[in-house]
Amino acid sequence: MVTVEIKTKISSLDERINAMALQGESPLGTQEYFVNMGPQHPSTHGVLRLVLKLDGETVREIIPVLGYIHRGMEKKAETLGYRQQVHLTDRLDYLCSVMNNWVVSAVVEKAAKIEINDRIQTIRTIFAELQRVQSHLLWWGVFGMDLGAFTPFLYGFRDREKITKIFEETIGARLTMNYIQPGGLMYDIHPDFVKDVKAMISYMKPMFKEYDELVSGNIIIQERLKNVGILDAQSAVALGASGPVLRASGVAHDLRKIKPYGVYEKVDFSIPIGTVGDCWDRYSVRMLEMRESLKIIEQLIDSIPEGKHLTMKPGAKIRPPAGIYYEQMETARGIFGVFLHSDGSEKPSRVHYRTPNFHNLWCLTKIAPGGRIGDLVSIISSLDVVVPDIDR
Amino acid sequence: MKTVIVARPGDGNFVSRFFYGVKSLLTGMRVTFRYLVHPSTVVTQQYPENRKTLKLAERVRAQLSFTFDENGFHKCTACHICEQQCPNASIHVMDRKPAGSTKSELDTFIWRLDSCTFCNLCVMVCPFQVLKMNSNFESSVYDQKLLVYNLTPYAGPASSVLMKVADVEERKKLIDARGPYDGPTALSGFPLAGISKQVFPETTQIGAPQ
Amino acid sequence: MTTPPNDSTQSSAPQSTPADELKAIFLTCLLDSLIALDSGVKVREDSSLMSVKISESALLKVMTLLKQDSRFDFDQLQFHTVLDWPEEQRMECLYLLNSTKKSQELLISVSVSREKPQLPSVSKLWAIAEWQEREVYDMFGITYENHPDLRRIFLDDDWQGFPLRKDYQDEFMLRKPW
Amino acid sequence: MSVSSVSQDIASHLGSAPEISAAYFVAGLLGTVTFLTVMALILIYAERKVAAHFQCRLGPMRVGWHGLLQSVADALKLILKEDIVPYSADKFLHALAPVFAVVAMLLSLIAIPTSSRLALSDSNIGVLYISAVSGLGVLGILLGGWSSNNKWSLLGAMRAGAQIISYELSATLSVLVVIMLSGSLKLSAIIHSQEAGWWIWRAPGVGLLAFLLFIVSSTAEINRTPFDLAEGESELTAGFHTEYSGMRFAFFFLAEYLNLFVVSALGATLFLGGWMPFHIGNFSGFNAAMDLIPEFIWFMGKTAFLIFLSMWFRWTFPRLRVDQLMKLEWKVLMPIGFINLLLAAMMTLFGFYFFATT
Repeated sequence: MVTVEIKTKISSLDERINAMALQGESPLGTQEYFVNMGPQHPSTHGVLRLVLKLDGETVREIIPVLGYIHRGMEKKAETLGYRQQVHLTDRLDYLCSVMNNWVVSAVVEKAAKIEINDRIQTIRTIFAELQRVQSHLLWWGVFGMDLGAFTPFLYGFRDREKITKIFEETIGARLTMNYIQPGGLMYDIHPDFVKDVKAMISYMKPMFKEYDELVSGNIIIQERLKNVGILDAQSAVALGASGPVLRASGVAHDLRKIKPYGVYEKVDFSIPIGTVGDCWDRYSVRMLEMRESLKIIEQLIDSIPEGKHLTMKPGAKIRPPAGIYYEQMETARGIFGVFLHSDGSEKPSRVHYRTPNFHNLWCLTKIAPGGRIGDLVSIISSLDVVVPDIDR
Repeated sequence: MKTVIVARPGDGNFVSRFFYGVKSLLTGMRVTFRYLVHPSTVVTQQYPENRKTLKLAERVRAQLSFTFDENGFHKCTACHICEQQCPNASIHVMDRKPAGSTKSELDTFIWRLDSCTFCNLCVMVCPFQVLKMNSNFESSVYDQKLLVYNLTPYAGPASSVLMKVADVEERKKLIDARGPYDGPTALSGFPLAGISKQVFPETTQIGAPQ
Repeated sequence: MTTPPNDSTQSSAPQSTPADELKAIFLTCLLDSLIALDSGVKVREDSSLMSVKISESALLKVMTLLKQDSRFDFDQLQFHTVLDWPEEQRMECLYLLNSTKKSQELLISVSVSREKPQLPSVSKLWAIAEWQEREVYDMFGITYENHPDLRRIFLDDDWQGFPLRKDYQDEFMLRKPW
Repeated sequence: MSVSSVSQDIASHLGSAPEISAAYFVAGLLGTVTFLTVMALILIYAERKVAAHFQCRLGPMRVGWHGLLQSVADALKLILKEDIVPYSADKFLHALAPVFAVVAMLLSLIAIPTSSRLALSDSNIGVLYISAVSGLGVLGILLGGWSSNNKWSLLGAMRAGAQIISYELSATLSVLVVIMLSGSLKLSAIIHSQEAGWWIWRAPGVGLLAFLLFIVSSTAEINRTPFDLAEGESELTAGFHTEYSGMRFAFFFLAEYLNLFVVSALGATLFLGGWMPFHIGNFSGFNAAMDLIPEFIWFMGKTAFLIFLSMWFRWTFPRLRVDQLMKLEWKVLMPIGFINLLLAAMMTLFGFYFFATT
């Protein structure tokens, strides 16, 4: 292979924007123009900034500008011990905090060779699936709101509250859980946990029909989502998408099946996949995933094995041997991985988070051009980005 | 791998789509109408009015607090484990050595709510179960300085030491009252001004700029 | 230079599961193909992942092979990050490759000097590398040849220094008091 | 309202001197403005309460009994708020735009008769006048969006302009049906023509279709969900009034709800018989019983029903996309409107509608 001699030019955002030439005058005398979408825009879900090149209503090019909520998590992680790592990940994808906790705990357990029992694994799985439903419910509500229907937002939050109540009872927190610890769980489950989860499942099941009546079946929703933002299977893989975004494109890639962790091997569930990879597929994949998650919880909730909820002393020192460790799991938004480099001391020498939203957002720049502003909003919403997870 | 392929809305011809559309709109309206005519489905809680009936789960983490025994003494031995486990440096255990004693005892237990992330690690690691999280979540104030709490009303040894002293008057001599923490506090940045002299050695000086 | 890659794996064959054996076969096959491209290929031992050290000059060739050869078919770049070794005056760039078809993972590690780190960009092979390389540039200051749009991704354009390097100092850094 | 309108009414009955009549007119106008402002406040309160109960919430509960005074409190807040004008905005037009929006609505309302004796101005060309004057409202929106010197505002304004002008067509087509059936542009005459039965069902099929067309296109004309593209909050932050605050924002808000009221009142007048009580053919006993309910209540009741319908739409449906909006108008509503108009013309020609003899 011939090495090309061109040296890298390091540019700034201004240079990048100026380099996007505005296409010349059309016969009508119109011209393309730039608009800043965000960082304070209602549908960029936080502090994501998109520099849009528009032609009337049509989006021509998108430059995402990241970093408005960059907190230097990876640097901070180097100053903290292995036990304290966990609570940092609550603040990445705050809607999947339990799942994020699990990944960090799993990688620390792998590094320090901490054994955990079946009870812990089962409870972790149940919580992860509860969190998946909870996260998708919030997404569903916000999705409705982004498309202009405000009512699903409140229905979504109302039903999400049922799960949040369960979390509050067992964990004591509603958003930043810090529940799963290296070596087990912070608390054992609440005595009412099983009862409450069952009540939640029997409440949720009829609700899906209502969601379908209110949103999925609605002609306006269908027309706005169908064939919008198509991401085909090949580019979804190439662009590094994961989670529901990848599966909606027709790639059956789910770590829960491919490399089962927790007790996913023992339960029977199926992976919803799409065919076209448009917003509608991403929408329906998530809607079906919620039902599948409830199925998983139903299978596990009656047979939580007995055992301790923490296999080591909460204050015990963790000193993994030097080396590289990596663990990844399927969160509600895709693959969340934690890369850990230990030098044998009490603190990791390097931590890197492979976050799903960073990769999924990248798809936006490829699929949104050509659509309207309204399409852009539904695409961002269907990718389900959580900005702190992108910026870290 | 077991997979399900998601359903896609029918393409249909224009007329059938049109009538499907009208029907779907009416179905949606039926859902919302059902909620309108059933006031029992309202889930709103009117917060300040329902304070008396508001029940939070017992594990809710909203404020760090001390547990005291029936005599009003705590069991803290100023072992600093919670301080070391705190990922945000929100806890400052200030200890003192009474004259003629080699064992240090708790002087002031400072907890900074403004930098706490409620990770609960301090509660988990406390060897004497002194710390606990309570559900008193109404802690907003107008001045950030007021978010620096002193959790103990007195400075003195742990209850195990105190209770060995039989005489009540003698016991009282061992402890000194401590009010709310009123030491100087930096509003931003780290460490707390004022405390740093006592607790933090020079090594805590912020690294020199590049 | 070329270490026999999987002595240990083969010696412990009786205890290993079929999956482990497959992995060993895969690694042998992989190393055979890589040695043809780069004589400095080594297996990185202290890793929970299957990981291979290659030399800087062979990076693009190796990556192209791994992406395009149907035996390996690594169609996703999971992450790209760097380990900083200030004492050894080098930085170790890590690429985690993932194959969605074969559900196989491979960590590629390349060492570059700390003074003027430069690597060829792999964004032609995996589009997502464009952002991952921007992040690494932002945090570690490694520049990439032929990168389409190399600029800082999270920090301001006029930020001084590269924060994730071990010797980075800054007045806002949190230091624990003990 | 009643005081002013009654005074005007009396003046016209007495046939008094023109200067006295002018004084009455001014008084009437002021009274109408006050009434409408109160009306808008009530509507805002109603919208919030209805929306809340659609969404399993309680809505405003704190100011007054069940939040009755909430909109008053909001209005006071908006009056007291600092009025921020962007540095590079066109100051004069920026200030003028909200006034345009409100005045257009106020003007169109004076033509609507609220009972057989209460009408501020029962013009010969009432329907034409209303559709002409309410079209001025879009000028306020366009001015506001353009003068703010904000791209989002401009986008919203341009969307609103295109949308209102397009949907004006099908709205007018559906109104034409009623004009054709009743044979008059005068609103009181239209109401009187519905003595035997409201047009929505008196003209079989045609009336209902025209009513549905009117509902859809008027919802689009007043920029309410599912046609709220001009201010679509998730797309354009706030659309044409992004750069407005305080009193001027309140004016836009007021105009929006007045608009809702005007459109619903017009719909009630044209299709539901306005202040005309519910009559069934020649059942004189039933009709007499219905006549006992005051005409004003009938009018307000019908208007309230249409307003509720609009709120129901708003809190159930998502928003259309901008190209779908245009497609709906030009490919669906317009053809249907034309066919409907043709049917209505034939119906009128052959006298083929219910109770034609009465």
